[in-house]
Amino acid sequence: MARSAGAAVTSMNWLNKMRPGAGFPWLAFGFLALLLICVVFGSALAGSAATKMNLGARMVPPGTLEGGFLNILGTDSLGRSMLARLAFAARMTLLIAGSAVLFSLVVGGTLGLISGYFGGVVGAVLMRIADILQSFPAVLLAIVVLYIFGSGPLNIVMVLAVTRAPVYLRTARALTLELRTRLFTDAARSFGGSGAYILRRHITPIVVPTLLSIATVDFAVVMLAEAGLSFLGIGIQPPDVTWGLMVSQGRTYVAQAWWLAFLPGLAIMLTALSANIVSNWFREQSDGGDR
Amino acid sequence: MKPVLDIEGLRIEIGAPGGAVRAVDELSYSVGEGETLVIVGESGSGKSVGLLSAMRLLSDPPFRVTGGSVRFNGRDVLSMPLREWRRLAGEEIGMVFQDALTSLNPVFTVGWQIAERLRMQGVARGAATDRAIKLMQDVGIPDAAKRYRAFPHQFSGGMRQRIMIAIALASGPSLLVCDEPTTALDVTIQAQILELLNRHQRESGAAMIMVTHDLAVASEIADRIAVVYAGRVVEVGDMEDVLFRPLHPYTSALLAASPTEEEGRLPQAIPGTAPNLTGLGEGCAFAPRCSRASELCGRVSPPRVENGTHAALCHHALEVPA
Amino acid sequence: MNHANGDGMAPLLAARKLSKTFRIKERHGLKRFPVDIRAVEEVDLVVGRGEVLGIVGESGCGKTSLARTLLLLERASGGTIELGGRAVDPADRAQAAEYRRAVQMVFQDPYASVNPRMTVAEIVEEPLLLQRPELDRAARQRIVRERLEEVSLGEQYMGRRARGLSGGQLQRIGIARALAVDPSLLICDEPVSALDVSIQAQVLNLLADIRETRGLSMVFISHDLSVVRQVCDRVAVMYLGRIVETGPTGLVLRHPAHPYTQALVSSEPRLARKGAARERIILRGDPPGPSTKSEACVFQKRCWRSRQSCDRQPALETVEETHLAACHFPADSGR
Amino acid sequence: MNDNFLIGRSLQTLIALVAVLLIVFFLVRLTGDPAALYLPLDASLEERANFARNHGLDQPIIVQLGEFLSGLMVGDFGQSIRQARPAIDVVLDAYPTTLRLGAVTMVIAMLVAVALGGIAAYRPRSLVDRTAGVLSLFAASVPDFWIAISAITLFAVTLGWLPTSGTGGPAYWVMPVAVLLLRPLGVMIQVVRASMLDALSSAYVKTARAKGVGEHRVIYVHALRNAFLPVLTVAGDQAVAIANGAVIVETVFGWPGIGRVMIDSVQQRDFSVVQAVIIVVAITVFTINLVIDLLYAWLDPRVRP
Amino acid sequence: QDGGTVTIVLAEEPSFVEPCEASRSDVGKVLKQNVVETLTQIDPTDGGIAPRLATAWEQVDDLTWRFSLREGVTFHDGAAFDAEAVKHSIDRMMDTSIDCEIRTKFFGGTALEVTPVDELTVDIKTDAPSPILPTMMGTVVIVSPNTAMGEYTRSPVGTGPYTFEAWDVGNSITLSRFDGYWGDMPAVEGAKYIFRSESPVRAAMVAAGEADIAPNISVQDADPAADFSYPNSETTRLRIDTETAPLDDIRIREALNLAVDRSAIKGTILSPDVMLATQLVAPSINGHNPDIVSWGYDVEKARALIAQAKADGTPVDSEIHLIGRTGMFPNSAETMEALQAFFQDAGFNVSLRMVEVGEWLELILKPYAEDRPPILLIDQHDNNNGDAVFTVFNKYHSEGANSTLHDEELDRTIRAAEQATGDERRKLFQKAFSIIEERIIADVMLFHMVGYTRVSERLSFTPDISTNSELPLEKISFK
Ligand SMILES: Nc1ncnc2c1ncn2[C@@H]1O[C@H](COP(=O)(O)OP(=O)(O)OP(=O)(O)O)[C@@H](O)[C@H]1O
Ligand SMILES: Nc1ncnc2c1ncn2[C@@H]1O[C@H](COP(=O)(O)OP(=O)(O)OP(=O)(O)O)[C@@H](O)[C@H]1O
Ligand SMILES: [Mg+2]
Ligand SMILES: [Mg+2]
Repeated sequence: MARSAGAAVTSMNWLNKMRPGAGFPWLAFGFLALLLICVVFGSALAGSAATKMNLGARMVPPGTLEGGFLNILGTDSLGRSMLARLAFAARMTLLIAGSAVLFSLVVGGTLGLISGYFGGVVGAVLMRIADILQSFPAVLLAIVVLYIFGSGPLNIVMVLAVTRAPVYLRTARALTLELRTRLFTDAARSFGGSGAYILRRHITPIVVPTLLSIATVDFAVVMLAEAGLSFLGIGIQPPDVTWGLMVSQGRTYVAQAWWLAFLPGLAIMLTALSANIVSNWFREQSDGGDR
Repeated sequence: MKPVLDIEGLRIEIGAPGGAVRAVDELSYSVGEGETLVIVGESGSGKSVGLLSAMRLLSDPPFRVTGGSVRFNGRDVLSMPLREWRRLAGEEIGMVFQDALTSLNPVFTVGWQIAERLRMQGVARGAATDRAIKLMQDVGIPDAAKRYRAFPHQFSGGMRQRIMIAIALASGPSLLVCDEPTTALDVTIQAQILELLNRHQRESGAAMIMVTHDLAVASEIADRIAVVYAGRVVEVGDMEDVLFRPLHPYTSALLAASPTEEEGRLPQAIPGTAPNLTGLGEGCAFAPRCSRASELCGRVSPPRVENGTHAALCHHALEVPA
Repeated sequence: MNHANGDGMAPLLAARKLSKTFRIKERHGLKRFPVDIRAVEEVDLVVGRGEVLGIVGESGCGKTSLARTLLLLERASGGTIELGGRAVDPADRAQAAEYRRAVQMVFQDPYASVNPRMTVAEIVEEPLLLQRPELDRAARQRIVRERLEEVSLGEQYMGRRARGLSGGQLQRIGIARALAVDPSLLICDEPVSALDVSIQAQVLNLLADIRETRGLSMVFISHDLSVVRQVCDRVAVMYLGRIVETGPTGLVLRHPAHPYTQALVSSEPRLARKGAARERIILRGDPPGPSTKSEACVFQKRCWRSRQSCDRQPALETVEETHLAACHFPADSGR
Repeated sequence: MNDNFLIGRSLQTLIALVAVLLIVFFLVRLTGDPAALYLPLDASLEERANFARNHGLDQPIIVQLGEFLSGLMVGDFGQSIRQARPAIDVVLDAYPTTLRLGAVTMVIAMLVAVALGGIAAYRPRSLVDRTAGVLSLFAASVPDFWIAISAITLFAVTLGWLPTSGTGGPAYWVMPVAVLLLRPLGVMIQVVRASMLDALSSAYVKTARAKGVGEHRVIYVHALRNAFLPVLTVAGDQAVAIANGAVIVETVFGWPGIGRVMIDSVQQRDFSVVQAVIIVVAITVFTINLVIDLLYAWLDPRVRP
Repeated sequence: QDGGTVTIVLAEEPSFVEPCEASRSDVGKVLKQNVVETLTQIDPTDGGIAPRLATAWEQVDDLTWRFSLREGVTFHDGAAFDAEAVKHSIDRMMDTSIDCEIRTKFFGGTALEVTPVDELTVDIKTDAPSPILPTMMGTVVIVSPNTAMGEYTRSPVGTGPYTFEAWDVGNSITLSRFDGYWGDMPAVEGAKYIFRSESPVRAAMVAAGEADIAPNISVQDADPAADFSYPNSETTRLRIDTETAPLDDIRIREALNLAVDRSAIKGTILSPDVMLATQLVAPSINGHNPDIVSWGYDVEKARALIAQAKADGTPVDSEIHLIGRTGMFPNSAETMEALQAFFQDAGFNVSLRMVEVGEWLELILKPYAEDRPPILLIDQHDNNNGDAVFTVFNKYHSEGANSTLHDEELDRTIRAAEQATGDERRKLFQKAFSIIEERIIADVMLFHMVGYTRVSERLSFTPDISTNSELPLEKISFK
C-alpha cells in the first residue's frame, strides 16, 4: 500500500498548489456569510413565504415585480416564491453538507490521529476499511443504504459522512505518521510525554488546520453529492427541500420554466465555488507556516 | 592568464516583479584555465544563486538577472540566445550539484543519463554507450558495464556523486562547475570525491569553480578563493593570501569561527546573524557584526583595497597593502 | 579533565552490550522481504561524571540510534543501561521517569526539534510540565526565564514562535529546554552540524560554558572530527553499529589504532597551506549496508590491512591503558 | 518469509469483497419484501407464498446465504427476479456501456490534463494557466446533473445540434462524456500542473539543462515522465469518481449502464443483481488499481524489482 | 426514418418480454395485441367484450364456459392455433413455478381446467362460478405451443400482427410485421421501442423527429393544442385509515374531503383534463355509481366539523401522516405538497412524507402495524378491465389486501356482487361504492387521471384509455 500512503501525501501536495481564484476571496466570503444568514434566519425570514402556495401564480418568470419583490426570482410550480424557497432551502442544504463534513472530520480525523500514532492492527484495519470505502463508488453505497433505511436527512448525513471520512482518516494518518517522526515529538516523548499528550499537544494542533482546509473543499464536494442524491430521488424528500431537490423537481419543467432548475443549480454552483475559493485562500494563508 | 569564465557586477533579484528582493549584488569573479576558484560563504549568502544564474539555469520568475555581465571564453553569455548557450554549455561546461540523488533523474538509468549528454552532441547511440561505460570506470564505479543499467536510487551517495561527475566530464569540458559537491557526503567519501575532481583537473587542465562553505575543503583544493557575503564578493585572492593573510574582517572572523586542530580550543563565534536580504541598504553589509566597524561603514559602500591579485571590499582592511 | 571512574564512584551512565535492531520490509517489485537493520550492535560505553564522551562515525553508522536508545526513545533489542551504577528497567515507570529526568537530549535539527506552533516559553516549559508536576505556573515561568537567560536569550523571546527564529536561536532554545529539569547528562546528537560555522561556534561555546558552570556530563555525537577534538574528553569511533575504537580524544585522534579511524582522521580536510602535503588514506568503496550480517570484521571489505583472521569480528581490546580498539592488527599507539 | 504483493492485494480485496457482500446481503434483505414489489397489489396470500418459494425467499436467511455463497463458487450469481434471467447476464449486459463511457472519459481527461496542465506549469500565470485554473475551479463546483440538464435543454432541445439522449453514433457521446469529464479533468489538470511544476523546478531538470538538453526534450522526456507518476496515483480515485458520475450521467442521458442497473435493482429488491453489481464493480476497481500499481511500478524504477 | 416503421419512446424499458406478464403496462405496450393476442378483447370505454382469437363463447354450466376459436390462425413460428395451443397457454400461465402476473393479478386462488373439445373448441372450467370469465379471458394472452413451460421466454411467439424481432437490452426492442397475420394487414411495417425516463426528453424527441410516439408525457411538457390527452384509467385517492384516531371520526373524514380544493389542482399541477373522481373506478367500468356526487370545497364547513369533533373529545390535533410516493405519477410531489397545504389550511396537523415504493408497499399492504399513526396514504389504482370486481374486493373488503375497512354490510354486498350477473351485478357494486364513499367516507377521492401522448405529425393515431396498457400498432396509419 505504499502507493496509497504516498497518494495521500501527493494529493496534499497538489492541493497545496492548486489555488486558482485565490486572488479574490472576499466575494466568496461575502456569499458564504449571506448563506450563513439564510441558515440561521432562513426559516424565520422566508419560512412562511417558502411554503405559501398560490396556485393562481404558478411559474411566474423571474424579473417581474408583480406579486411583490419575493417573486423577483419567479415562482415555482405551486406558485411559491423562488427567492424565499432558495433562502429556505439553503438551510437544509448547508446543514446537511455542514453536518456531514463536521461528522467525517471529527470521526475520520480522530481515527486517523489514533491509527497514525498508535498504528498496530486497529490502524491497519481502519486503513483497509478506508481503502474499501474510497475505492468503492460512493453513489452505489448510498443507493443501497438510502433505499433500505429511507432517505431522511440524518441518513443522508450519515451516508455522506461515512463516504467522506476516509479522506480525513488518511490525511490525518499520513500527517501523524510524519509528525510522529519529527524530533519535537521525540523530545516530548523523552520528557515522558504519553501518546495521548503528544497527540493532543503537538500533533492535533498541526493536523487540524490541514483537515479544516480539506473540509472547506469537502463542503463543496458533499453538497454536490447531496444534490446528486436528491436528483436521483434518493436524497431529501418533500416537504423538506434542498437545492438539489429543487433542481430535481425543476427538471420536469425545463421546457416551460427554466428557472426552476436553473436557479437552485446556480446556488449550488456559487456556494461550491465560494467554498473552493475560500479553501484556496485558506491554504495560501497557512502556506509556509509549518514547512 | 586568459579567464575562462568572467563574472562582472552580476545583480540578481528573486521574487515576483514588485515584491522582488536583491539576492546578489555586484557579484564579480573570474576563473582561468587550469585554475580552481573556490567560492566560500555562509548559507544563504548567494553563492549558488549567483553561480547558477551565470549559467542561466535559474528560471525567470522567480530569479531575474538585472545587471552585470557573464563572459565565457570571451563570449557574452547573458545576451546569447538560450538555445545557443545551452548547446555551448552542454559541450564546454560540466556541472555537479550538491544533492546527487535529486540531481539525477530517478526514472532513467544512470548510463542513459550519461550517454544522453554525448548524444546531445551527436555521438551515435552505440558509441555513446561505450563512452558512458568508460566514463563510469574512470570515475571509479566498479562493474561499470553492469551498473550502466542501474537506476540512481540503487547507488550510494558517493557513487551517485561519481555519476554526476561522469556526466559533467562526458563532454571533456573546459570548465567544471561544482556546487557543494561533497557537502552531503561523509569525510571518507568526500576525500574520494575531492581526489577524483583534483585528479581530473590536473589531467585535463580545465578550469574549475567550486562552491563550499567549508574553509578546510577550500584550502585543500583552491588556487584562488572568493569570499561571498550577502551577495557580494567581499574578498578574493590566492588561497594562501585569503586564508592566511585575510584582508577582510569577515574572512578573518570566519576563520576564527572554524574549528581547528588544536584540542580544547573553542572557535570564536561571529556575533549577530547573517543579514536579511530585504534589509540590504547602503554601506557595508557586514558592518553590524564587524568588530572594526566605524560609523563610516554603515553609510558608505566600502572601497576596493588591493594587494596585487588579492583584493577586498573594506573601509578598515586588516593588512593595508603597501 | 578525565573524570571517568576517577574516584571509584560508579560512572554516571554505562551501557553494556547495548543493541538495537530495526526490522523493516523491503519491497522488491511485487514482493516484500523483511530485513533486519542492525543499527547498534553490542555497544559498551561509560560516561563519567562531568565527562564529555564523543561519538564519531560516518552517516548511518548508528550514532543517532544509539542516542535514541540511550534516551529510551527506542526499546533496546539487547543489553542494559545503567545510571549511577543501577540498571534501568525502561518498563518500570518510576525508574524510567527518574532516568528521564537525569538524561536530556539536544537534537540535531533545530528546526525539526521544536514545535513550530508553540511559543518559546511553552517549548522550554514542556519538560517541567511533564517531569515536575509539583511546580506551579509561576515557578515554571521563573525557571523558563532563568534557562533562557542561561542560553543568552532575553525575555522578549518568550512569546515568539519558532517560525521566526534562526537556526542558532532555535538550537539555543533546544538547549534551554534540555536544561530545564537540571539533568546530570546531556546527550547532544550532532547539535551543530545543521548550522553555519559562525553559528556553530556560538552553540559550541554555549555548550562549553554550560558544562563548565554546571559540571554536566555529555554524550556528544558528531561526524566532524574537528568539533569532537575541541569538545570531548574521550571519544568512541563507531562503524556499522559497533564501537571500533575508544580512548582519550587526543590519543585516539593523533594515534589512531584502528584502520578505520586512521582513514577517518586522514580524510579530514584541514586548513593548510599549499604544498603542506600530508599522507592521505583514501578508502575504497562505501560502507556496506547495515543489514548485512556476517561473522567477519565489519571493516574487512574496505580495509587495506585485512588478512585471513579478519573473518572474525575482533573484540575491543586494550591498545594502551584506556585506549581500546577492535582490530586484529591495530597500529601502534603513539606513545 | 516473504509476502507477495499480488497475492496480498488479492487477498485483501477478497476479504473486503466478502465483507461488503455480507453487509449488502443482509442490508438488502432487511426491508422491502420483493413479493410486494413484483406481485400485483391484489395478489393472494397463496401467490405470495408461491413467489417466495419460487425465488428461495422462504428459506431461513442463513440458508439463503449459504446458497448464494456456494453458487458464487461455481460462478452462479443467482437469478434476477425482475428479469427472470441470470443476474450476472443483467450486469454484464450493462457493463460494457459503463466501461466504454468511463474509459473514453478517462483517456480524454488524461490527454487534455497533460496537455493543458503541462503548458500551465511551463508558463505559470499565462493565459493557458489562468484558463486551466478557472476551468478546474468550475469543474469542482458545478453540479453535474444540472449541467447535463442544461446541456440537453440547450444543445438538444433548443438548438437541436445533438441528440437528446440515448446511445448511438459519436454524436450521442458528446454530452455524456463532456459532463462526466468535468470532475476528473478539473482534478487532473491541477495534479499535472503541480507535479509538472515540481518536476520543472527539480534538480534533475537543472542537470538536464546543464547537459545541453533542448527545452522540448527537457519537458517531454525528463519532466513529463516524472510528472506522470502523481497523475497515476490520483487516477484510481478518479476512476471511482467517474463511476460515481456515471450513475448520474446514465440516468440523465438514458444510457443503459451499470449505474442504472444498480439503482433499478436496489429499488426492485432484486437481490441477486445488487450482489452481482457489487461484485463486478469491486473486481473492476480492484483491477484498475492493480493496473495502476503495475503501471506505477513500471514507470517508477524505485518500486521496480 | 424509413417510411414504414415507427419509433416509440417509452418511459421505461420492460424488464422482460414474457407474454404472461403482459398485464404490466410496460410489457403490455410492446406485446399485447401486437405480438400476442387474447381470446376476447375488452372495450375499455364501456367494459363490453368483443371477439379476437375466440369468435364466440357460451356458458355450458355454472362452472364451465365454451369458446369457439378462430379458424386459419397460425403462430409466428408456424404452429397452428388450436384448442391445444389455448390449453398450453393457459396451463403455462397457471403453472405456479413462474410468477406470471396475469395469473397472480386475475386468477389468484382460482383453478382453471382447460379441456379441448375439438380442434377449434375449448372448455374452460373454474372451481367456483365465474360469471365474467369471458371478460377475464380478455387478459389472457395466447402463446405458441413451442413456448417452454416453467420458464420465462425472451423471444415471445404469438399470433399477433407483429413478430418479435430483437431486444437489444438497454437500447431497443424491435417488432416487424407478420405477413401471415389472419386479420387485416396493418399499415405500420415495423416498430422500434426505445426508452427515456425523462418526460421532457420524450416530448422533445418527437418534436425533434427522433421518435414518432411518446406516451405518458407530463402535463407541463404537453402542448394542449397538439398532444393527445386521454383518460389513462388511473384513479388517485388518499386512503383514510379509518381505524386510527382521529380518522376514526367520520366528521374528520368529511372535513378532510371538504378541505381539498380539487378544482384548484386541476388545470394547474395536474392536467385540465383530469376528472374529479367520486369513487375508485372510472365511469366506463361496470359498477360505477353515477349518483355519488363529488365533494365541494368548503373550508369553513371543514373547520366547523373539526371543532365539533374536538368538542366531542376526538384528538383532532394529533399529527396526521400524509404519505406520498415518489414518482407515482407526474407532479406527484407537488400534488402532495398542495394537499398538505389544503389540510393545514383547514386546521389539520398534517405532516407530509414522500416515500419510495418499497416503503409505500409496506404501508398499503396488509398486515398493518398495531400501533400505527393516523395515515392518509396516496394510492393510484387502474382498472381498465371493464368490471368493478377488479377493484372493490381488494381495496375495501375486510379481507382485501389493501383494505383498512371492516364493515359487514359492505363485505356482504361485495360477495353478492361477485356472484351476480347483469343488472344485479351492477346495482350491487353501485351499492358498495355508495357505502364506501357516502356512508363510510373511506377515501379522499381525487381524480381520474389523464395521460398525454405526443404523436408525430406524419402519423394518424388516437390514443385512448387503453394506451396505458397496450399500444396496438395496427391502429396506426400514415398520413
Ligand atoms: N527559490 C527561491 N526563492 C526565493 N528565494 C530564494 C530561492 N532560492 C534561494 N533563495 C534565496 O537566495 C539567497 C541566496 O541563496 P543561495 O542558495 O545562493 O545561497 P548559498 O550561499 O548557496 O547557500 P547554501 O550554502 O545554503 O547553499 C538566500 O537568501 C535564499 O533564501
Ligand atoms: N526507525 C528506523 N527504522 C529502520 N531503520 C532505521 C531506523 N532508524 C535508523 N535506522 C537505520 O539504522 C542505521 C543507523 O541509523 P542512525 O540514524 O542511527 O545513523 P547515524 O549514525 O545517526 O547517521 P547520520 O550521521 O546520518 O545521522 C541506518 O542504516 C538507518 O537507516
Ligand atoms: Mg548553495
Ligand atoms: Mg544521526
